[in-house]
Amino acid sequence: PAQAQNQTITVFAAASMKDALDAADKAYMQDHKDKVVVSYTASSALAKQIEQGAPADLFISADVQWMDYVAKAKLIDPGRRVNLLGNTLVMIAPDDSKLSNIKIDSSLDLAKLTSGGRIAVADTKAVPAGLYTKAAFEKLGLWSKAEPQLAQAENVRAALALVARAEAPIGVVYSTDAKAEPKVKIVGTFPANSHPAIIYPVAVTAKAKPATGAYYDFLRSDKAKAIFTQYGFAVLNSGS
Amino acid sequence: MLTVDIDKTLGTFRLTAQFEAADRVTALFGQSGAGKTSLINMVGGLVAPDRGRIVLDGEVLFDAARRINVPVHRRRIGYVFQEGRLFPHLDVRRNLDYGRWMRGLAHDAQAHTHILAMLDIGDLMDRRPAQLSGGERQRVAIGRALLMQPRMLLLDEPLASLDAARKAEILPYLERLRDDAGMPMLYVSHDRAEVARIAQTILHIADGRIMPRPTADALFAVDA
Amino acid sequence: MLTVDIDKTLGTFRLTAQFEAADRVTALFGQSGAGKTSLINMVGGLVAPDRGRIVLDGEVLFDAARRINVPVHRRRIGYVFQEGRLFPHLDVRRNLDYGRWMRGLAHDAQAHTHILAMLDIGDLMDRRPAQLSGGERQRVAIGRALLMQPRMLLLDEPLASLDAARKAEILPYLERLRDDAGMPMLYVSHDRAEVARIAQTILHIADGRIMPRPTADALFAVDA
Amino acid sequence: MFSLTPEEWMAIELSLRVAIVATLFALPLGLVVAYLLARKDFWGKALLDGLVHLPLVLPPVVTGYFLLLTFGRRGPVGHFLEQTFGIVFAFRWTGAALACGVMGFPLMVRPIRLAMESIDRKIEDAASTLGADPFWRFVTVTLPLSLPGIIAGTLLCFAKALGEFGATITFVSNIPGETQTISAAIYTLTQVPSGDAAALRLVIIATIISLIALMLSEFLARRATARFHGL
Amino acid sequence: MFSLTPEEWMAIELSLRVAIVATLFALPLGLVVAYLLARKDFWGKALLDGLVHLPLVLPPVVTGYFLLLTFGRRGPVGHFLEQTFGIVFAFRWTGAALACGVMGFPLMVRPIRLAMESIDRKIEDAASTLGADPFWRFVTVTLPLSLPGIIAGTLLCFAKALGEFGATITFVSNIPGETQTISAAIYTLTQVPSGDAAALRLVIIATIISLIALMLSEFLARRATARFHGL
Ligand SMILES: Nc1ncnc2c1ncn2[C@@H]1O[C@H](COP(=O)(O)OP(=O)(O)OP(=O)(O)O)[C@@H](O)[C@H]1O
Ligand SMILES: Nc1ncnc2c1ncn2[C@@H]1O[C@H](COP(=O)(O)OP(=O)(O)OP(=O)(O)O)[C@@H](O)[C@H]1O
Ligand SMILES: [Mg+2]
Ligand SMILES: [Mg+2]
Repeated sequence: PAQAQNQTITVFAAASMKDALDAADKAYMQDHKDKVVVSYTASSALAKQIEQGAPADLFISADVQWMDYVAKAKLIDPGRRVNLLGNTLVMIAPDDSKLSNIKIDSSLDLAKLTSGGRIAVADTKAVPAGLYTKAAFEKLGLWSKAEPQLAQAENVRAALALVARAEAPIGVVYSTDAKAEPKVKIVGTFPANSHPAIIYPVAVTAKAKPATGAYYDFLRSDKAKAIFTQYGFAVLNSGS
Repeated sequence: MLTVDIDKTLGTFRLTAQFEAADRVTALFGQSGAGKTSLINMVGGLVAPDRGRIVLDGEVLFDAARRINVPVHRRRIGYVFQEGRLFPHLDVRRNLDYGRWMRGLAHDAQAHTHILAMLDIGDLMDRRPAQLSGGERQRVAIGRALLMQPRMLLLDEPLASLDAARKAEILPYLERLRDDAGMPMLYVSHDRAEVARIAQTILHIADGRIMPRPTADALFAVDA
Repeated sequence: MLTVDIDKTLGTFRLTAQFEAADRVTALFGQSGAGKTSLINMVGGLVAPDRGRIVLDGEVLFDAARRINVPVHRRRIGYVFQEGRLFPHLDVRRNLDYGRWMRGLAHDAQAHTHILAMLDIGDLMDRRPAQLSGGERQRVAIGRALLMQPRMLLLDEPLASLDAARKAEILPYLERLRDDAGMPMLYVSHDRAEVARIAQTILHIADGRIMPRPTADALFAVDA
Repeated sequence: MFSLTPEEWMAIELSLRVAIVATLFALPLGLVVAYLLARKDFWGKALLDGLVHLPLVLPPVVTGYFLLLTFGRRGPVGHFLEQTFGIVFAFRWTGAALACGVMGFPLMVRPIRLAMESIDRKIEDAASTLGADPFWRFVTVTLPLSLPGIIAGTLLCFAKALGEFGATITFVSNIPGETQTISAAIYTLTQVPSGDAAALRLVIIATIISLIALMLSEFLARRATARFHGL
Repeated sequence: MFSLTPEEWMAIELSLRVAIVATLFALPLGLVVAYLLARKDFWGKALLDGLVHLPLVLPPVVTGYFLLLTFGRRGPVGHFLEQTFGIVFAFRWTGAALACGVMGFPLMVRPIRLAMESIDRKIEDAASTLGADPFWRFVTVTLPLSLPGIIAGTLLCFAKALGEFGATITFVSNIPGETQTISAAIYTLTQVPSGDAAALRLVIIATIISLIALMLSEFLARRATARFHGL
């Protein structure tokens, strides 16, 4: 579509995307006249807002289910939906912890790792990172042992804080978050096949402004890829 | 003329009053707790009787049977309360002007000056009630009721906490109001001299009932 | 013996008092706004003088120069306020017992019965102040101050809103308190007869100053 | 550290606008509701009382969803208001003000009600005897005597409006310059590991604003009560 | 619809426990702070006032984070309490109660303070002349006369404690049976597409609980004020 002059593209994005997306948008606005503003909050709220007619041009969800939710309501352009980013699930411990190099498989002795403490995770019923964590523990046959030891935080960031403050001896978060917090260290990585792929889908909404097209393309460009990679994301789908 | 015929029960106290106040000033005389304040509260409209009627100069103010109860603010009856009840957030000037504002009356400079002088409160105009002495408060309360230009006055021991010199200023003023303006009053007082001076009729209340004949004997017996 | 020598400014009002009350009962007599309440407030400790000292029976209650100001609750001076000031959340019984509890005194059944009878408040024990008439409140306030067993009494127009029959009960009681128990009192009143009966000394206050000689003339001039 | 970025200025300006508008609109309604609850007995009083308190008891997200479903473009009230008066709340700062007003409402009503309940009715009776009809009696006596409560309620509502983000963000999202208040910005910053320093800056700003509001209210309250006590 | 699941019962029981404990512990402190703010002038009064209001102004997440920094295992106060008394807040319902108490505190202090400020000092003076020392005067006169404010403040704090989850979940996370209150459960349910019906059930439960609390407080307040007005 033709590039319109000085439009404002409103992006609804999952809060955990903030750092990486802010950097990408900065790069985008250096080359384009259009302005990008981002409303960051929980994917659930964003999806329901789009359902209620929110003026969003582009939606970046932290998981597939909320993207499916708006897709089912025919609020996005099915031709311009893509699984843009991926992430990995890691186990973390406070930076002064004795733990390191843990191999995460079905023989893992969680009780020994926590020695009575708790495992900080994101909410396993609601928050994407928590859902993946639960799936991973289930796949590895550890769920029944893990569940009573969990401390479920409102979001990944809060789980991270609990480990950073050593309230919990270990935690499970995304590698992007773990890398950004100096007070924790990664002690193990969950095998990719232990949980469904961690996906951040992106879609242009049904009523998007014309200028959104260029932005959508940019997000899949190499330039954007470099930025996302720098923040620790795996880029699943670039180019077009 | 005021016609009262009411019953009222307050807790265990029972008040029954039936009288006609044909004269201008009627004094209510009786022991502490006899029911004087309760009675004038009903005339003023602050308390509704359980039964009966109250008629002032032909206007029915209250009639339980006919479900009439003229609201207090339409009765135009000035009330000097036993305990002052000044507006704590207004200065003396505004306390005095309140009735005039609410009733939309024009400022009567002459009456105003006269009443202020008579009550000797001209110097207190900018003070708030909390900065007044007990007697000063009482005098402002008298001024406030007079300045609303009522058609009747209820006075509940208005001079109780005032010195003789003040009383000697205020009583003659009330007498003139009675005689010149023909203002009806219900006047509660324990002071026999005061009552004798201002009232044509004396109603003696005891234990919630009006005594049959307020003879001089009865008065002397009470005012031992 | 009470020695008072104080100055106090309240707004534009200036009070200067210097006197010795050697007799048991001293009456304070003076126009409304003269400074009577302010003066006894300082003796009671509710208001601190700007300057001077107050000494009761050898005990310095207040001395500005020596920075002495005995707190109110340690002065043991009973105070009957001009406006009652009963505790609204307590019934009459608890109002009366309050001083005894606070001072940890034993229950003196005889005095209790006697005071209740004298004030005729025996029937009111379970009521709250809001359910009392003006005079009933005043009588409870008197009872409350008497029952705390004070070493001195401050009485601010204690009988102002009471009928003659009640006064005739209470005054003799106060006389007996004066004569038998030797209780010192400062007694504010506008009633000449009352003052003449109870007080040995009469202090005449006018405009914040104690008049030099409280002669009978002065009294008559005031109580016209 | 304290030269503010344009976005921060924008968030501050927006927060103040939202909080002030929310408080100003809540006030008249708050006075009426407080008066009804303090003085009147009517059918459904307990219901009204419960409704007023509900935003306090429920998680803000729920209140936000409720507002979204009711006052959103597609909600019944929102649709009606847009069609009839052209008033739109959805995803505008006005919506943020609505959310903040609703959340602050219980905090406003209680103190006002408390103050009205503690007024000596005898003073109001005196006003009636002087010819004041119920309306003027309310304006000249009840309102001024409730002033300490009104100031306290206004302050609590304003403070809550400054701090609110749960209902707001759910109702009108978190759009910089339109609906992103300081609180919402702080929330967003706490969601990413790198945001702590920037969040702290905003926390300090919010604290300063609220301290100023607090001092102002203390000053007003002091004047109001000094009056009654005749100082 | 309304046979509750065991988890729902657990959340209800926990919410009540947390809210009641939070309110009970906040009350004595609230009385003291309200008294200081209402009656005393001291250095740092404005600071104390500001501090009390802060949880209202800041996003709950921030308050929760501060609690974590202060009362967590590595926080100065948390460390001290653990070493000295063996008191641990982390991941315990006691931590949830602490968070709820802190969040409800400003709502408790204001009404109490307001009530204390509106007491006629002359009544307190009368108590002094009868021999009441400052402590007993406070207990026998100031406290009972502030009762309507104390009831209102307690109710607001309790309601807020029921509704709080932002600070709680940040501080002690969301452990069913230990720290997962109704509010936290509702929040979680609103985050999943299929959760609406279950969330609504819990919203109704929370509403009923708060209505009961409200009616109780109305009843108490009515009795308290009826007393003063002699009805
Ligand atoms: N807070 C105040 N500010 C200014 N003036 C005051 C204040 N309190 C009292 N006054 C003034 O001080 C004077 C003395 O007051 P006080 O109450 O002692 O009088 P009083 O002799 O007891 O009079 P009354 O017989 O009327 O009770 C009065 O003129 C009064 O107006
Ligand atoms: N709300 C109430 N509940 C119960 N009894 C009440 C109530 N109000 C007044 N009373 C009683 O009714 C009686 C009459 O009271 P009222 O105030 O009319 O007396 P009064 O004649 O004005 O006395 P005073 O001269 O002492 O002012 C008193 O015995 C009083 O105790
Ligand atoms: Mg009376
Ligand atoms: Mg006096």
